[in-house]
Amino acid sequence: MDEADTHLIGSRCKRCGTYFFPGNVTFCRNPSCDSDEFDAVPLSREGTIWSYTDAQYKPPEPYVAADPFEPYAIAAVELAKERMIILGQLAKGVTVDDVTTGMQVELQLQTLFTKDGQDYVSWVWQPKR
Amino acid sequence: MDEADTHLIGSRCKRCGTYFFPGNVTFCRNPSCDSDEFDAVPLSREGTIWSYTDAQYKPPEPYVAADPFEPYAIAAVELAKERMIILGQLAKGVTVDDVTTGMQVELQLQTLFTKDGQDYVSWVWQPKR
Amino acid sequence: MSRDVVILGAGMHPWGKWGKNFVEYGVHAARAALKDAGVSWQDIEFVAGGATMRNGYPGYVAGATFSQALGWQGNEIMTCYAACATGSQALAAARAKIQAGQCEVALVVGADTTPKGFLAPQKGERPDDPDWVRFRLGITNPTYFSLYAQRRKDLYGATDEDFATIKVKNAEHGFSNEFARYRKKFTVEEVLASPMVASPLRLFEICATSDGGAAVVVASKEYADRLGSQRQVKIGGISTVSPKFASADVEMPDIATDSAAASNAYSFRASIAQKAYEEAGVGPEEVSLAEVYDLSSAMELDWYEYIGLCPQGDAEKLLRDGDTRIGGRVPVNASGGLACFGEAVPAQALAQVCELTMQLRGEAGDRQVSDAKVGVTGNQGLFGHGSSVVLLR
Amino acid sequence: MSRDVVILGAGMHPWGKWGKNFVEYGVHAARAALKDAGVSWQDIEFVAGGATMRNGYPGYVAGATFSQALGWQGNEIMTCYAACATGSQALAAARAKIQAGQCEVALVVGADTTPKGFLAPQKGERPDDPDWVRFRLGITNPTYFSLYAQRRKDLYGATDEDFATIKVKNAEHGFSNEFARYRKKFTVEEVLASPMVASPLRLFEICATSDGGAAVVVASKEYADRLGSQRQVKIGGISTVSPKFASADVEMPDIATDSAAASNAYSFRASIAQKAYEEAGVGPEEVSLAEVYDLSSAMELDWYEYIGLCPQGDAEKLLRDGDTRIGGRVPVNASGGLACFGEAVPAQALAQVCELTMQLRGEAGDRQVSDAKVGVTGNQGLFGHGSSVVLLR
Ligand SMILES: [Zn+2]
Ligand SMILES: [Zn+2]
Repeated sequence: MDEADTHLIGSRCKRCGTYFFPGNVTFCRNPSCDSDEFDAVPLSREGTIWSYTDAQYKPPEPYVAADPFEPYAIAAVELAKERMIILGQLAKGVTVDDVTTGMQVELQLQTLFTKDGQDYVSWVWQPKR
Repeated sequence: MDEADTHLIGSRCKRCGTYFFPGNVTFCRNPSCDSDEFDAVPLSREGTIWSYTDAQYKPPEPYVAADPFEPYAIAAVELAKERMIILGQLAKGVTVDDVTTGMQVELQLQTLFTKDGQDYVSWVWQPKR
Repeated sequence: MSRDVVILGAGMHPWGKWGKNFVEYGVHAARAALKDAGVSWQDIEFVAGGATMRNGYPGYVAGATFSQALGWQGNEIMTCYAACATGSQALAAARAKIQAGQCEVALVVGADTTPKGFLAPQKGERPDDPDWVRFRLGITNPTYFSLYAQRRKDLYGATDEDFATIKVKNAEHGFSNEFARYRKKFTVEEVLASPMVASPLRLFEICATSDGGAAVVVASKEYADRLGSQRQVKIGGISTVSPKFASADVEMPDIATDSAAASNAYSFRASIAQKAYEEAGVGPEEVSLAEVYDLSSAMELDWYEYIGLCPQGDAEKLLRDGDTRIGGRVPVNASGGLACFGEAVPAQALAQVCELTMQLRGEAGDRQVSDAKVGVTGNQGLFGHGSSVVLLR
Repeated sequence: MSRDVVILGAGMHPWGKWGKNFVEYGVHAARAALKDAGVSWQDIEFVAGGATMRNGYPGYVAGATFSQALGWQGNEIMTCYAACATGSQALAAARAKIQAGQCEVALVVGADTTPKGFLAPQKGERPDDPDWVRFRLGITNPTYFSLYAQRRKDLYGATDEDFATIKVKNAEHGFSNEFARYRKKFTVEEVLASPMVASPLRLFEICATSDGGAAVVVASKEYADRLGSQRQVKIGGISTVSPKFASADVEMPDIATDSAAASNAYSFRASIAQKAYEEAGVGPEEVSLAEVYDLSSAMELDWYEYIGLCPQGDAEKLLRDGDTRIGGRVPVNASGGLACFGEAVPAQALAQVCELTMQLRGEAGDRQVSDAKVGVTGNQGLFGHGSSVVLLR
């Protein structure tokens, strides 16, 4: 993740062009490619909602939940260029009633939780206005 | 283990008479017997050394070693009636030079280690005089 | 080409939360299967055990552990693990062993003891482990179930009532099943009144984890005939295929699908049963009944399509027409499914096979599907595992 | 009865302590085996992976993990675990799959990453777990090795020099093996000067644990012939038998043997190779070379007898006569054995098969055994697992 540009960093196979996220791959997983060289690349910061849901109960550790627990919404978002779906929370305040399948969203950074004085930041999806 | 009589307690299948040590079995392991009922029985307190060795290096946990570490000897002892071999340390002070294969030994109780003020007692084999 | 392999006997330990060691469930199921088959333990030449990863070393070597508990007798052993497909993989190993001519009769066993509550990942920070990462992001198993459920609502017009109807149907099916853990009937209203877990799925629509054990005795047809068995069920086909890259399914525990930027996209789940049908030489239109993985109520609808009972998008119609109820055209989860069992990972795929065996023999009692001739199972789990078994009367 | 199955290719990742993920070793070995076989990954129809229990979920489902790393392509998958016999069990699964006519060509892979130092049991008080109990009593792996070594001294007149001679022999054998971890020659004096670990065995006589990976490509003979392969090695037999009750062997991690009070006593270890010989239709007198589990130097002597190279009690004579050196009548551990490799559990039984494959092809370089026609492996591990593979040129 890159704080300034707010895009996810994946990796891309130098030989066949397949994207990977998370980017920490050792071997290209395309069966017709045996490359093990990758470039770190930014992934599209906009996509289309493939589906969505929420979490009404507190998940177990290692999730660090707000106290009291606040439900949050989750979306699976399809990136056009990469032809892949990436999961993530929807931005704080967005509920399942605010989104639909096919809606356009863009990436934002959000502090998921603070622990020992440190902010843990992750990507979230924000519906486009 | 029984402190007074100094014998190991195993279990014995009520149907076929097979012995088990440790005695905590659920099913009889004799393939021609499908019993699941056992009696707790004392095992022979004398046997014959099948083989022996020692430990010259400190084993990993959960072994609780004396500090500094004291090597100890170990014997595999054949019980005639039960037709089984049981492993255990040789009594404190007995070394591999003091025993041979075929020697008669008998059971003793010995404090293996003390932890949090509690004595952990186990069986050891003592050569018969 | 190869000789026929049949199921000679099936046995189970009832599902539940009994708090016993998994070995007890496995041995109970194995003895029941042996008795049902009329085969003595000492005649078994090969044991394939499904591993459990929650029970220490004895679980890693379940094939050996069950063999020792039944009594070492020199049979060959194997232990398999394939998440939810474990039981089918063990069954496939036993079938291959028999078809290869290396043995005539084999025992397949799976059993598990599960902890209470949420299935959480192991402790410790493991940013390289996708299972850890998704929990860190707040993505639990129900998240995946609900993403598929919501997509059905938006694309195919599924309703919350449809999802609840599946729970009601399966609860009705499993009500008289002595091996099921939950035997209680529900109304659609009761299901819809249960707390929302992950929209649109509710508490009563999400599968629990259970203890349980299942076993089958399999043999060459020649062996079964020599034994005079009149209750043989033939194994038509078994599929334990892996996905094809790029796999387009959103799968636990991944936070992203494969990228199809340089490859074609494939649906893994839709490919699983296809291979089993091909091996069996039957098509989905010939299926009398199916046991599929209703990890959630809504997921059963996806499975109607994955196993070819209807085209994509038509599952709701199949359900609403009552086709998948007992008495309907092609009953699904006559056992009660995961809704009534709860999942016991290494036993579950075998439990599906046990149910089909009872049904194809006409021994399923109150939940008997009439004139059952062809049965199919479907299941799918973590890390590219899935399986399907086709059984024939 | 069944059709022949051959080894088309073998590949390994060098043993060592490389600190990498086990998947890297497995993929390296798999690609080497595919290249050696002249088979493309996409042609592989079945992958049998040996599980590793030390590497989290990816290790439990190694067959899937290796398949994903090589690229999902819809092949069938299986993951096996059988302690030290894991590799042979996976090989047996692939052979059965081919003999059953379900596929023509398969890949078998095992790989492991091991922690440094002693192999200790998992944390926590587990008085029901025999592996925990024996450590609590101070009974470690070398204890078992040394009980057998001492018994050989007392019963058959083995000497400390005999034990050291085996280490010297195997170090000499493995000196030129590019896959071995330890490539250093020793003298008997040097071995005898190493610290005593568990009388009568010394530090240089006890096997270490290593990282490593091994893989083989197996195929039907028809497939290999169509491919035009001139370097086929036939799988004559594979044994993955379990013990017979009452098992009279003192086995890790047990603190007692089975009681033979109501049964006959059997030696498990002596029974393992017998089945592989029977399948292969050859006897020990036809063996050209063997790879056996020298977990300790002394244990190699036991294996001479277990695999039938000599009657019980004659192993010392075989060694002293130089019969088991390269150049002798029946070289044992021409690879260097565990003495030079250290054990990488799910890869080790496959590494034995890889060595025999190279030897039977005449491609073993400086350590080539002349006129090698019949090879046998032997290994044995925890919880009733053992295996033996017979390969034929
Ligand atoms: Zn690539
Ligand atoms: Zn008994």
